[in-house]
Amino acid sequence: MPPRILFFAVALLSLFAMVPFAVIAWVRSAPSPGRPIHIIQDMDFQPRFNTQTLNPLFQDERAMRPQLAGVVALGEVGTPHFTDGVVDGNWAQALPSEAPMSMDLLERGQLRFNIYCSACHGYSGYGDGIVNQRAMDAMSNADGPIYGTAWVQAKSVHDPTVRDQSLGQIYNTITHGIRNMAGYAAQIPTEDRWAIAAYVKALQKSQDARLQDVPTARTCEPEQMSHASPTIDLTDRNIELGSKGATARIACLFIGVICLAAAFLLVFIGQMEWTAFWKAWLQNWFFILEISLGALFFVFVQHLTKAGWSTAIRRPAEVLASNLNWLWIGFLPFLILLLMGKAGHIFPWSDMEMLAAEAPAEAHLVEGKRAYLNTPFFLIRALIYFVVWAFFGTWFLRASLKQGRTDDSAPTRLMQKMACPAAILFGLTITFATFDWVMSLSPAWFSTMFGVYAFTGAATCGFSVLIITCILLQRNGVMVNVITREHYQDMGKLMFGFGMVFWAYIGFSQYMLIWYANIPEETGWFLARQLGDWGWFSAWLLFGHFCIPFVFLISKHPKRDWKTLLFAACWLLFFGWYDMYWLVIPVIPHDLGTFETYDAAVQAYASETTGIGHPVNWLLMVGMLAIFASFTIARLRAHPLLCRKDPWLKTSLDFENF
Amino acid sequence: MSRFLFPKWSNALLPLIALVGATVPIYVLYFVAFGFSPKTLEVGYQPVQPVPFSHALHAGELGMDCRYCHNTVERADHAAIPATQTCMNCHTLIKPESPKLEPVQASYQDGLPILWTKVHHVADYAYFSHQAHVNRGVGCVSCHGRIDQMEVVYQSQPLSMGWCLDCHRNPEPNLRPVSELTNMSWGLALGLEGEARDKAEAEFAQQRIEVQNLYHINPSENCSTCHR
Amino acid sequence: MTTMNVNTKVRSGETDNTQDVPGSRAPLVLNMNKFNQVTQQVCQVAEARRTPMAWYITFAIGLGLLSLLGFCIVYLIVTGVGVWGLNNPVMWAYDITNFVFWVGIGHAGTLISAILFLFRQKWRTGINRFAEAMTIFAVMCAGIFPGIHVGRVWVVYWLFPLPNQMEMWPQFRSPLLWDVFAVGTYFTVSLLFWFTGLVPDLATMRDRAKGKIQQIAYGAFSLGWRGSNRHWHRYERAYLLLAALSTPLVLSVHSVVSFDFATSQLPGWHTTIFPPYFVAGAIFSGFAMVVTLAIPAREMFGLKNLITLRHLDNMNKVILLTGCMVGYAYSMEFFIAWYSGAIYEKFAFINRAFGQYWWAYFLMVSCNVITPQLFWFKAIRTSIPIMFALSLLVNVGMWFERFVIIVTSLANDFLPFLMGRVHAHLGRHRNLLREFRSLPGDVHAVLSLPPDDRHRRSEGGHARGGSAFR
Amino acid sequence: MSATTKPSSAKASQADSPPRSYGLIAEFETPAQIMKAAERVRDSGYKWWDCCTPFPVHGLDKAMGIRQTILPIIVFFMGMAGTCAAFVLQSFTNASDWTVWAGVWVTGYPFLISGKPFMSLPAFIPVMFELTILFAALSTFGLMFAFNGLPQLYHPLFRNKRFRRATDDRFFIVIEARDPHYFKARTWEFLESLDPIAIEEVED
Repeated sequence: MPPRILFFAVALLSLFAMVPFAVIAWVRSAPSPGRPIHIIQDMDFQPRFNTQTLNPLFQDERAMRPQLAGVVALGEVGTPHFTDGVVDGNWAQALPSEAPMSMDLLERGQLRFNIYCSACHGYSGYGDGIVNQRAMDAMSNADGPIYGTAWVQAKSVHDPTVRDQSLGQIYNTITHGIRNMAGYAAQIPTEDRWAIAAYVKALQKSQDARLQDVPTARTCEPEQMSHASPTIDLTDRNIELGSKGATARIACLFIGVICLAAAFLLVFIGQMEWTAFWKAWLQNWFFILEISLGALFFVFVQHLTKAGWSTAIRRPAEVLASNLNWLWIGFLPFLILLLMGKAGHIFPWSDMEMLAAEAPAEAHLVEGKRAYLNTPFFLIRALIYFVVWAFFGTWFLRASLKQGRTDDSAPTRLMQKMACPAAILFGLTITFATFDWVMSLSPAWFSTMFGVYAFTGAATCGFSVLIITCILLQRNGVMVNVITREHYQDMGKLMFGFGMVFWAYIGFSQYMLIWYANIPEETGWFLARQLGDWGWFSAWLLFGHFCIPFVFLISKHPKRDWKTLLFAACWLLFFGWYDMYWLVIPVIPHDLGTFETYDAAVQAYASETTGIGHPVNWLLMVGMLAIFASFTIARLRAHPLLCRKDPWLKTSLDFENF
Repeated sequence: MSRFLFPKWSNALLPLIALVGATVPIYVLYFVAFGFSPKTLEVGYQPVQPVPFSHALHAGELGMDCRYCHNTVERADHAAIPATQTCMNCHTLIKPESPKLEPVQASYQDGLPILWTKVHHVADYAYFSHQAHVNRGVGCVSCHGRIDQMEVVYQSQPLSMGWCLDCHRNPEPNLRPVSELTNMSWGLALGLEGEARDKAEAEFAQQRIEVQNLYHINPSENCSTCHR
Repeated sequence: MTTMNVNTKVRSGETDNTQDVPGSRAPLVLNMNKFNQVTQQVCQVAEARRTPMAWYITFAIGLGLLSLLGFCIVYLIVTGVGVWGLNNPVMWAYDITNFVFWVGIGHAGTLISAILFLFRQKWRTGINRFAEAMTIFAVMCAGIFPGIHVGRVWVVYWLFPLPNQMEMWPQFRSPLLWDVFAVGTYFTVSLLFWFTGLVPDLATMRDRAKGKIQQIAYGAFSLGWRGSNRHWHRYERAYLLLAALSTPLVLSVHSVVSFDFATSQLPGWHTTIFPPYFVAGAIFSGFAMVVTLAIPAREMFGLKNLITLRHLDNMNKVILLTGCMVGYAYSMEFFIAWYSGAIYEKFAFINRAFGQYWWAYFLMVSCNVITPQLFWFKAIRTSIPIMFALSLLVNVGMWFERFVIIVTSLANDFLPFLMGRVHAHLGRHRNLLREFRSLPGDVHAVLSLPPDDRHRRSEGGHARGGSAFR
Repeated sequence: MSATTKPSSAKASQADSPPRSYGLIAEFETPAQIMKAAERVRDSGYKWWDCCTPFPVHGLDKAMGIRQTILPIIVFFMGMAGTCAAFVLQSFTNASDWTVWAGVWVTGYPFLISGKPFMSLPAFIPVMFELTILFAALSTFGLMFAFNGLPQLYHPLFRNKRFRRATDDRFFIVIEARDPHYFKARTWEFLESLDPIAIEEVED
């Protein structure tokens, strides 16, 4: 048991805790002459002279200087009629032109009269105001001291001597006072004094008027006011495909050729524009390229980090990456189009005359980039990318195959060394290839992050295809117990981390920064992806590529079960393709800058369609994937599926996630 | 070798510490929320003035209009403290020899102003304009309270930014016909009971809406409205 | 727990365990074959009766500098933020530079703790504890700067969404407020992560402690940890979860810091690569700082068997990698500045390299991109003096990176009148000019701001209420 | 829930009565030994028992038969709660003019800054992310220690001198006296069969 004193201490503490609140309640309940406490003082009392404050500079210490006697303030000089109530030496009979008669004037006069005059003169002007009454009472009241009260009954304005006074004279009285009455010039502005004078006249009339004097329209004033009110066997049997997959390879090739042929046919018979077809071709080819690039990234990163766990699954990745030595074929149509000078509708910079005719402003911008965006340099760069990719894609596979034939660890060391230049060249080539083949589709647009975004796409496509490949291999009875759920979990993590989370991070950062700065030359690219059906398309990209798979894959269990992981990988692969569609197909409308508002642009492009439903898109996707699969199966059959003599193999086979 | 062992009851003490640890932040929050609020620190300030001027007498009993003395309120941002002259409009004759009036008389003689103590202080970085409010039907009573019942004036409202915003967000309850600006009891339906009271209140509500519509009152909540 | 094996050899007093034999991991703890030896080695730092003299010396230097900081802060608060030489158009310079620098340093700790944990990089355990502690202190250092930069430190709680008499709320669309949440969350999570990792070790200290005070203190802070495996089970899950949570958090913190700049429209700041670029830079500078601290620490406290050459070698590889990433970002910025076709963007970058702050830019590039390239050579990666010097250079370079980004982008405004009208006002503002010229930051703009007539006019409007006194 | 979390307060009140036995501890030297021993204890049907090790021994969970903790699931939902909290906070304060009770009455204040919409979702995401992490991390930390019944500064095991090496280099199996299968002599015999370095009794 805790010592008893603890209980007392706690009870006492609780009691004391109530004190501050009691003090607060007490302070709130009663006024006090204590100065208010300002906790944060800054700028609350500024070192300046406010209205009616002290300024020790002057003898009378007033910050506001009084007007000098006989001085008229600028802009307050008026006619003698207005300022003095005198016309030609006589009291004015009428209102001055500065304060013409109106109902408003009389109403104002009434209000002013009630404020300033009624205290003595009474609301009706009979001299029976409350001050008057009190003063009279004070004089006659013996209950209290009189303190020298010498009140004289206030004048009734209905007294004949006053009733007969002219307007000017009444004005003068108000201004300067008369007998015991003080002047009100300091308290009441000139206009208001005139208004009071006018009201006094009206008051006099009212108390001495008959019904017929009142205009019929004024007898009753029905004012209508409007009531408007206002979302794990390492024998050949297990690690070589052997005869397996021969049919699949042929079938894939067959499907691929059929699909591509069908796509061409559809375009030939006019179901699609050639420009649209070549853009769709670009999209699908770049998609296949990203799969291989993602696989290449996987391979060199394992060497770069001297990873042990991944050895069991590295061969399929090496094979996927080795496809880079033939994927350049998909670029040939563009080579031909560019050489023929007919790529203007795909790469607008390749035909400056056409661009200048269609969009002079954009052409002007692109003109400055001609040193980079020109056909010869474009083709030279493409050649460099293909050479680099084909070299590393095949080199790592060959080095790994060499390691499989020797007990020496030299090839492993060499691969580790080679991973360094591979990483650097990979980073640069994927960046500039994306700039060239995707970013330059809208040649005026630019984003520094675009290369990194393309890398995340490669990660998405590469890792998901690697997972699919491994699962399909195991489904065909090879690699049994070599690839375990531990490897799947790790591949799932990589797909989750790089293909989804990192993708979302890069994508969000790029979007948010452009959205936030809202610079016209940048926002157009995203606007084109928000207009019409593209808005929904983009929303689906966000949910399909990130939100839904995030919730699905965050737990380790779906990553460890091949069925769920296969589903997730297919899903993400599809969205990798979808992402490419989103990158390549939309075109920034040339007239975007002319819309006054975002809503107007949305209205004008409300009918914009994405064309995703067009069969050519799907035929190209299935066709290219099938051909890619066919080549991949061929290579998988040609080589062992495991590097049997890799020094890290044991680590990988024993690997277990903690 | 002896080794320090925590006593058994220390385990029972831990939940207590957790409880205190959870309570203290809440306690501090509430203490700050209530204790540092202008409603505590500012409201109720009632300085002693150099002249024992009674608003209850002049504005209440005598029913003199506020603007008789604070005559600039409709034309200027500042509601002027009256000049000594204004007092002397009447007090040359009424109780001129009263000891309470001595400072006033002295001021009248030597021309030096009476140093009144400012009660209602809006921070210098906030620009408040009396004319903008008064001419749109915001009555005196809304910010100054029942001056007509105060023998010595005290601050009845917090004059905090949040308090300003409450009205700027929902001005209607503080609107009245401009003619009733200085009427401290307008809208109260005093002395009425039952149906008559409901009827009067409905009428006040109606008039408030009318004023809102008449002046298109849609107060701004932008920073620069007050801080400029 | 491995004794000396093929992977190690002794070289000039240092046990070199950086030899790579593919298929086997080099030992991360040297010259030990019993669990107890590790405990002994780790605990002797705190249990030692005599603190190394070098510690006292460095502590005295640190304390002296800390007092100087305290004095400077008081001076700044009393005088105003102008003591930094802030003026239009350079409205923030040293404060935000230091903030970003320290937040960046702070990234290494959590990165080593969390990301390397997730990547199963076991070598992290030699350095993670003091890297985490470094993170906590670095984030505290970082927190000073926005605090004093606001000018009115006493109302700094306005940064938080608290109900208040103003009925005002923070402006959540501002990146500066995201900083508050990002850095606040980062500090909290780093602290939790550090403490969670510390609890079982504190229990070890408790069970070894001789003094009563130590027994009470370690006893209280170890929370009664007794190594129950039922506890270890949840503990390990929680540690993994914290690592998984910290990883994206680390990325987000410096991304949010980069948003402070990149959301603007200012050329040189508005670049979409800023978030990953800042994160790479942060890891870069953070690891450099860990190397800077690890080298004296292992000397001073005799931790060479725990913080081995391999640890340092690995850290230097991370520095090399992130240095290359930073270099990539620098070049992308330049390329896109040209590619964008925007003259202001082009100017901003040409000015950055060849303008009035060219020296800062070349200091930054040489320290951050060129110097780390030396780490391609293993001899350099395993040479203690050289890596120590390089880590210092990297930190200098990274400080200048922030300085370059912030100051050069701001110092040259883009309004044409800034150029044309400077001289017209020279006479009138001669004294001002003399005063400002001595300060970092370009002041041309100040001198050419037209006098604002509007204020005077509005003051005139109040005059009419002025006749209340007799 | 852990079997060793709380000595009930009813027991605590009998502090003056003669010391009761808390249970028996058996000391082992290597992780491999304790692993084997743990499997035996698990299979012999004891429920109120535990292993105390200086570092987490990989595979001991399985050897002891500990079920997976639900901690990650709770943390996931706490993280989601953080996301929602941040969204509500931001949209309430910056994009609504509602008045709600949050300890005191508070009102949202939509005000226009740099032409951004009041409900600026892209700008709200960073804070939503940060609060997700903050809520998840705080609940991970808090719940892990809470589920473990920590802090618990006093524990009978701390009375034992041998047990002090549980945080250094020795591995212990603890069988508590409250286990229905616990009979001191029989349990002692059982523990001896596990081949430990030492067996001792711990008083409560």
